[in-house]
Amino acid sequence: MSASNSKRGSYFLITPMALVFAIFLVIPLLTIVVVSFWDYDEYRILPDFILENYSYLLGTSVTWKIYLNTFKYAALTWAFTLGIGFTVAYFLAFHVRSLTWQIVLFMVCTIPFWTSNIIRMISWIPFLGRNGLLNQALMGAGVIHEPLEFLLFSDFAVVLADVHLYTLFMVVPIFNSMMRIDRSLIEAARDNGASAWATLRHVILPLSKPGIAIGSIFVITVVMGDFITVRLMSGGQSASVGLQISNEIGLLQYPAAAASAVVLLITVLLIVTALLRLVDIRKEL
Amino acid sequence: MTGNGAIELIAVSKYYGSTIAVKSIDLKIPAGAYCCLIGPSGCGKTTTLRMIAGHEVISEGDLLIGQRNVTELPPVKRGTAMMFQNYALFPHMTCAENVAFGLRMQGVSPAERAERATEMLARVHMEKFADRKPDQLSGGQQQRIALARALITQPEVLLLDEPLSALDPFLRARMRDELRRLQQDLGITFVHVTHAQDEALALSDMVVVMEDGVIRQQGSPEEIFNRPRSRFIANFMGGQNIFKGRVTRADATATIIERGPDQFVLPVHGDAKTGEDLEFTIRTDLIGLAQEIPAGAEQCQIPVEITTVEYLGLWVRIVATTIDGKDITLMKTESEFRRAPVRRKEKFIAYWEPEHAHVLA
Amino acid sequence: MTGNGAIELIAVSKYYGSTIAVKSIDLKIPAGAYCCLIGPSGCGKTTTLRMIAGHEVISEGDLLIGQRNVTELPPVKRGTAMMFQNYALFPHMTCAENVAFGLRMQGVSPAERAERATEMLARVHMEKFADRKPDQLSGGQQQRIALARALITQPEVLLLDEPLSALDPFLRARMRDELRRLQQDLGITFVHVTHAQDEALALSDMVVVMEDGVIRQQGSPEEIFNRPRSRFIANFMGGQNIFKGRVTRADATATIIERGPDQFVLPVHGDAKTGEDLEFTIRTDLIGLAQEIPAGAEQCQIPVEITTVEYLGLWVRIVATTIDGKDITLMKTESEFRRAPVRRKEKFIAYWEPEHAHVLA
Amino acid sequence: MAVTREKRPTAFYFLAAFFALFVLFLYGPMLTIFILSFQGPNGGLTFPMNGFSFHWFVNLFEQQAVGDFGGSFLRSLKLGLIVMVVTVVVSFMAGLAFRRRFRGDTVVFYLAIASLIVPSILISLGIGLLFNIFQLQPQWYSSALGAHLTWTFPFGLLIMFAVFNRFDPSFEEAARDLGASNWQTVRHVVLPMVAPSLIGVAMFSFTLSYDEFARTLMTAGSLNTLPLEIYGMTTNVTTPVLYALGTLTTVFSFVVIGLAFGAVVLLRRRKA
Amino acid sequence: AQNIKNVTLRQFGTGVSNINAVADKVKEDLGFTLQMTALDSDAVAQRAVTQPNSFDIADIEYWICKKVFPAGTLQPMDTNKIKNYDKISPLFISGKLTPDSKIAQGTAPHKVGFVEGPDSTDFASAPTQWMTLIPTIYNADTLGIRPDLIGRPITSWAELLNPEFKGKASILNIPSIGIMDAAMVSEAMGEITYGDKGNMTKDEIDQTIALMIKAKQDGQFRAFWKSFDESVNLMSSGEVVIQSMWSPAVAAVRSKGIECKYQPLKEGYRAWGGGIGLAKHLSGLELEAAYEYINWYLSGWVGAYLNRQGYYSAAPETAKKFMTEDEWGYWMEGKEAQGDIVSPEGKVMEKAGAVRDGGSYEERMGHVACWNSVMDENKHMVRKWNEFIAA
Ligand SMILES: Nc1ncnc2c1ncn2[C@@H]1O[C@H](COP(=O)(O)OP(=O)(O)OP(=O)(O)O)[C@@H](O)[C@H]1O
Ligand SMILES: Nc1ncnc2c1ncn2[C@@H]1O[C@H](COP(=O)(O)OP(=O)(O)OP(=O)(O)O)[C@@H](O)[C@H]1O
Ligand SMILES: [Mg+2]
Ligand SMILES: [Mg+2]
Repeated sequence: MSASNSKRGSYFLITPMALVFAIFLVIPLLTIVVVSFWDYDEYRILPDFILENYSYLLGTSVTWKIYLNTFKYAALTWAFTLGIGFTVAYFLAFHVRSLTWQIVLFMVCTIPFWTSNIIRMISWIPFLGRNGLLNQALMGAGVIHEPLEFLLFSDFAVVLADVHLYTLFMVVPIFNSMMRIDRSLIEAARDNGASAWATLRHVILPLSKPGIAIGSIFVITVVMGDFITVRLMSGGQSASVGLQISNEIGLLQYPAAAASAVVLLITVLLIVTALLRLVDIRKEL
Repeated sequence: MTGNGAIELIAVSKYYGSTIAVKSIDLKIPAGAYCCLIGPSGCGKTTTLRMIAGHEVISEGDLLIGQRNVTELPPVKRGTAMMFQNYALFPHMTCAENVAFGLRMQGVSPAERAERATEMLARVHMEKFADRKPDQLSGGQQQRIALARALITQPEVLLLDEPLSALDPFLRARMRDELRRLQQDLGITFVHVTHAQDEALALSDMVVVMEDGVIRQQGSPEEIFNRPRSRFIANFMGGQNIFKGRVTRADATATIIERGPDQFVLPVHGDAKTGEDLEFTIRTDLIGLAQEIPAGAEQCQIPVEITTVEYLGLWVRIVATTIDGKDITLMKTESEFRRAPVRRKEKFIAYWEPEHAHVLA
Repeated sequence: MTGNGAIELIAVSKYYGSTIAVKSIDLKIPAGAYCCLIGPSGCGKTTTLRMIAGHEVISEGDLLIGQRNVTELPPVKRGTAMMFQNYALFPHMTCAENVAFGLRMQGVSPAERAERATEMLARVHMEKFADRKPDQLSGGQQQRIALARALITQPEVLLLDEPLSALDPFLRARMRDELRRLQQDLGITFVHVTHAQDEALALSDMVVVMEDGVIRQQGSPEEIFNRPRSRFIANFMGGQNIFKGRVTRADATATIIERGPDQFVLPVHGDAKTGEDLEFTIRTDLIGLAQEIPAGAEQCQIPVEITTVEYLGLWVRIVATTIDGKDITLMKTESEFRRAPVRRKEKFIAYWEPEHAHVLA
Repeated sequence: MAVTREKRPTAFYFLAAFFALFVLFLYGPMLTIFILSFQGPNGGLTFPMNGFSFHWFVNLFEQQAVGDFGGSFLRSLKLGLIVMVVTVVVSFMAGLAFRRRFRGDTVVFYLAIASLIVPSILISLGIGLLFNIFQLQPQWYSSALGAHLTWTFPFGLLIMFAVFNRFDPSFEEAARDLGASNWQTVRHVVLPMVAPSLIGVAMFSFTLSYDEFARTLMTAGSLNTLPLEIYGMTTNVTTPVLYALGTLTTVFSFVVIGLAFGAVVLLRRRKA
Repeated sequence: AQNIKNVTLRQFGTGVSNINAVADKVKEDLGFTLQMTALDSDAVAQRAVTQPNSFDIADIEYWICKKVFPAGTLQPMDTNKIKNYDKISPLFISGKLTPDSKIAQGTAPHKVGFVEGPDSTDFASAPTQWMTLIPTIYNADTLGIRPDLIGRPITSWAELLNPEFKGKASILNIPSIGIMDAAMVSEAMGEITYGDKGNMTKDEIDQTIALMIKAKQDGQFRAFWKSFDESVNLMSSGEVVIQSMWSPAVAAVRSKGIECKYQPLKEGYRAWGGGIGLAKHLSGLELEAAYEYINWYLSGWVGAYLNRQGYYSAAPETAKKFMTEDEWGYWMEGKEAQGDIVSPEGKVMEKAGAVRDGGSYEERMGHVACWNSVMDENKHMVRKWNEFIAA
């Protein structure tokens, strides 16, 4: 029961987790950093110290285009998931009154997530294609005469699939935050003459911030690093940072991939650090 | 600040699905009164208060505030303001912002808002804390901010749900004084829910005792404390010993009841009928202890043995047990007790004056 | 159950990092005593109790229980048992399982365990609830289970952290009676932390008042209540008015102090020196009100105006203000008050008997 | 009267409609999968329908022309279960550790956060490179397991934080007071009390692992997990058997969740 | 070998030839177990280089071999141990289908088919005893079109960038292969002339990519494809009407009842070939089993199987024994089918009377303009290609 004893207990308890992080997170990331300075040829990576990977990466306009494109996806996806996620969470938290119904509706939202992400993604293809369900329905209804081409293999399709895949990750933390708002605060606002809208704006929104921040961190990091969605939904026509890395990996250009990875990592960390300023995750749980 | 704060509940009921929280209650609270709702947990106090505030839909019946039927109006249109049990201060706003919130909702300009909020903060002696967030304040300070926030919209009626229950005894007494002073200054109606008897007695012009969604008794504090209408109220308000017996004589000169070997004489009571059971109470501080039956107390005495003597500072609480095992509580001031101390296991005659016996209706 | 329950703290301190929660306190609690620790929030009561229990490491000093130095022993080896403020009943176990838990940890066979748990449940009149889960019990019932669980390991010392604070006033009074009865039956030492003055006064043989991690005064309830050693204790225990003045005469026959235009005579007090400031207290129930200065009270009176009259059932609390704005509180029993009612704004002479003045050390 | 007064605000209906649309959005594409999984034996991955049959459901359980469906499924299942068990145990331990402050606690905490936000493909790349450089053979039960754990641990830890933030330490003190050893306290008191949350951690980590693609990509070694296999199939298989798989998993999860929910409702009713 | 049945060999490759039916047949004929893992072509190259111990047999393409073999993860095979060595098509030995054929540009298989010695990683300029890959499968690719949606003859690679097909064209997004298709198109359009399409200069690469970027920005492409099935899906769903395509993919589209043509073009074909190589670590019994597998592979059953899918077998003669005359006539000789042509799984692929697009084996493999390849400027090419994708 002495202090040092209990400390030792803590170290014993944390060791497995710390070890896993050390071996499978820290060392690999360090490896990436190291390898990003290596050279490579068609089939090998060559230990070295060169800056060529970075100088090419940061020097070519492609990188900037790709980053711009990735930010575009991240920003659009973030905006839509936030808008939809917030609305859905608000509905579930404040307009569904019984806990049972909340659980049921929540489940309804969760079930699709048990189906493989990839299957869920490719299921859009027959839906949105030139001869897909949507176009046929629209043409059948006489709304359009030519199939809408922008529906598939386009930025629209990428953002749509991202929103489809990740909105729930926004709903959950926001819902969690909202459920922790003391109901009497809402009543106090009403008592002070706040309309439903003003209550939302001045009370619920600020108090949902932690959830919004957590959801945003999640969505943004996932989209920043995504490559499958972009590849499948843009028909390979668009690029994202993740896709670039994955292509480079595919072409065995590990050092180039590592350099891209380091830049991506720094970018994501910057974004997340900015978001974390808004919320103390450890306290908000 | 005229008589707009009068409240009238007419056959108001509240159902939650199939459970009935409040059963068709009628209640008139005069403008400018301090009214306390009291009752055991779950009796419907909060529900009643929230129906007045407009935070709970009235299932049946009507609610009038200052002669207007406000049954269907939203909270802000009722001229009421509520102070919540946990204060419900917005944690993301400073005290000043909290207080100014109502004005902001009314679209008052920032400058005027700030000014009026500062004034109101000064009124509750919190101007120094204007820029703090609520979680940087103590319970008592939070409470004052909550008060200020409720008052800034100049309501006719202030509704308070257990405003003092989270405070320690000292702060409670101090806040009690402040509440009363404030109410006298503002002259508006206060409706205050509490489960503490002393609070209700100390503060109110009018006490309303509820049980099971129904009002059991309403009246001035003295009335409720000294003349409880039922065993429940006597028990609930405390300070009373309750006896039960069978009426052996009931006429215009006396009511006499019998309890085991003892006979008690009670004040004349119209409704008493011979052969019926009747309950009466005697205040704990109005029972004396003597070695012998005092003269004239033959029919209002009972032999007892002391079982507990509890020192409470100003009071000493004595529990004495009758031969048939009934506990009687006696309160003696410390001075009285010091003059005639008693100890555990000692035997006495407990006695009282016939006019101190109060028959339960 | 001999004298093994005596507790002695020798220069015990507790640091949390750089904050000092308990500062080198010395305390002897005789075996079989009922000791209450009382003090304002954050004064170190819980910390002290938990150090005795062994749930908090003692930073400095020694702890003896029944002559054994147990400073470094784990809770179970100290012969203490603790009852937690929120009872800490294991929610996933039935009452019987909760009570039997200690035996299970000792490896007692299931059959014996069940038997002894049933016995213990019977002792606290909870045998009917053996198979319920804690969340199906009321607060008072939970408390009894917690007691039973603590007692089953037959401790020499029972430690209780605010055991009654979660209960409503009635249940609190009842549980108080039960605690006292139990302690008298078992004859073991009880150490009880509370922040309620009445509880401490009512229950204990020995009251320990703490402030800022230090023991300010210890003694019998009467001693603490009637003869507080400092302004803090007088304020904290309540029931006292505190006056302050400058000593103008201090000799073997009288101590006289001056406060504005008034002079007060105090009991002889050895330490008083002319020209020094001195504080004294007068119990709220020992101050009288009169129209004229009563004979012999020329030097223990002060003119006042009534500012608050608060009805408290058995008592009436009167606040009166002196000319220089000091509030004096007077408690009158309801009967006394009825005999001589006073009203707001009326002017009186407040007076007391010189021997009732108590000089603060 | 009672009924008419309990009106819902108009916003409710708008929001409910929005919610309905959202659900439709979630399920809409699943619907196309659902329909297409009933393609005729000659049907393709896209519309138009080419007949109607259960061919692809039957086919799902037969050997495919390419790939090893059953094997990868079993592998994913095994990996998911291992990840689940390890995550539950390790997160629980870490949760216990974090109840006290110790040197380095913030480091581990920020590692966990980092682990959550580092894009999956980087973890995959890093571990792949690491194994490559050290001439180690990536395997689903070593490198992929590690990669998955870096994904599930943060969630496990955060859930444990949430749990222990609300866990009253007096329960443990009570146990210790009654003579329980540290281990007994955990075993008899803490564990049963946090068990529901641990089940949550278990389900969560299993799902995360079972569906993880990017982190497995370079770490799975020679044998594919199910998502890799499915991804491989999207590039190698021309048949709606994939859709049959999607339909089947969705129906399966509906049934599981339905049963679980039913059980909870039933239990609650019986208790009441 | 008495206990060869206990051997398990792990083979990986693209889905094209990593067919479970082959493994089943191996078990049946040879008795040991062949474990198949199908991956996309990137993953194949990656695994071949980075995870040499994760496989025993690599099923890779020749242009990948050019990258992989020097990495030293494979061991060359002794041609003396290969029974049907002489039955292997001369394309893989000398590079000439017939003695008078011209050797096509690019990484022709024979250029990387041999090394100097058993431990060498240097490719030999002429056949030696040490073979890097045993050829298994190859084909000549061209544009696939939807004649029903185009409605006019297509004769040149240049048509891929014809604005007429704006938003309905597609190209293969594997840089090493895609650049070839792009080069075929550029050359056909007369925009660029190449020294060697299989080994372009930086300048040629830049020009080619510039042309493609312009087309992309003008909205020429609907999507890019990376795998067999993507091309099939794009075509059969009507998203795309013209794209570079593989022969069996065309067959797959047709088997869904959708018109699709494997269009021979005047500029010739772009060819590719695959083969199986042995992992360095193989030895003893396993190595023995591997040789047995190779010999079996060349002995005809697999050849016939692959032929029936529309690929070509490395040893056509042996395959012939496992095919009906009608099948041989349809697939290899460009003759009209007498009866229905069925796929290996037994599905009808072509009705009687059909003629194979592009004609006979000689017709097709004799008109190869270029092989898939890895260039000296590979790094530069890949970077430019990425620019194209990101544009
Ligand atoms: N939202 C609700 N749904 C269902 N029943 C409710 C709801 N709110 C209150 N009740 C029930 O209505 C009755 C009255 O509740 P109310 O909160 O008014 O009691 P209270 O007198 O304020 O009690 P307390 O002193 O415990 O606060 C209780 O039986 C309670 O269970
Ligand atoms: N774990 C801890 N870490 C740091 N400081 C602590 C800790 N526990 C208690 N303290 C500090 O020690 C002092 C004494 O705390 P303790 O809990 O003993 O007070 P208490 O008298 O029981 O108060 P209360 O009536 O509020 O329960 C307080 O100032 C408190 O802030
Ligand atoms: Mg209430
Ligand atoms: Mg405490």
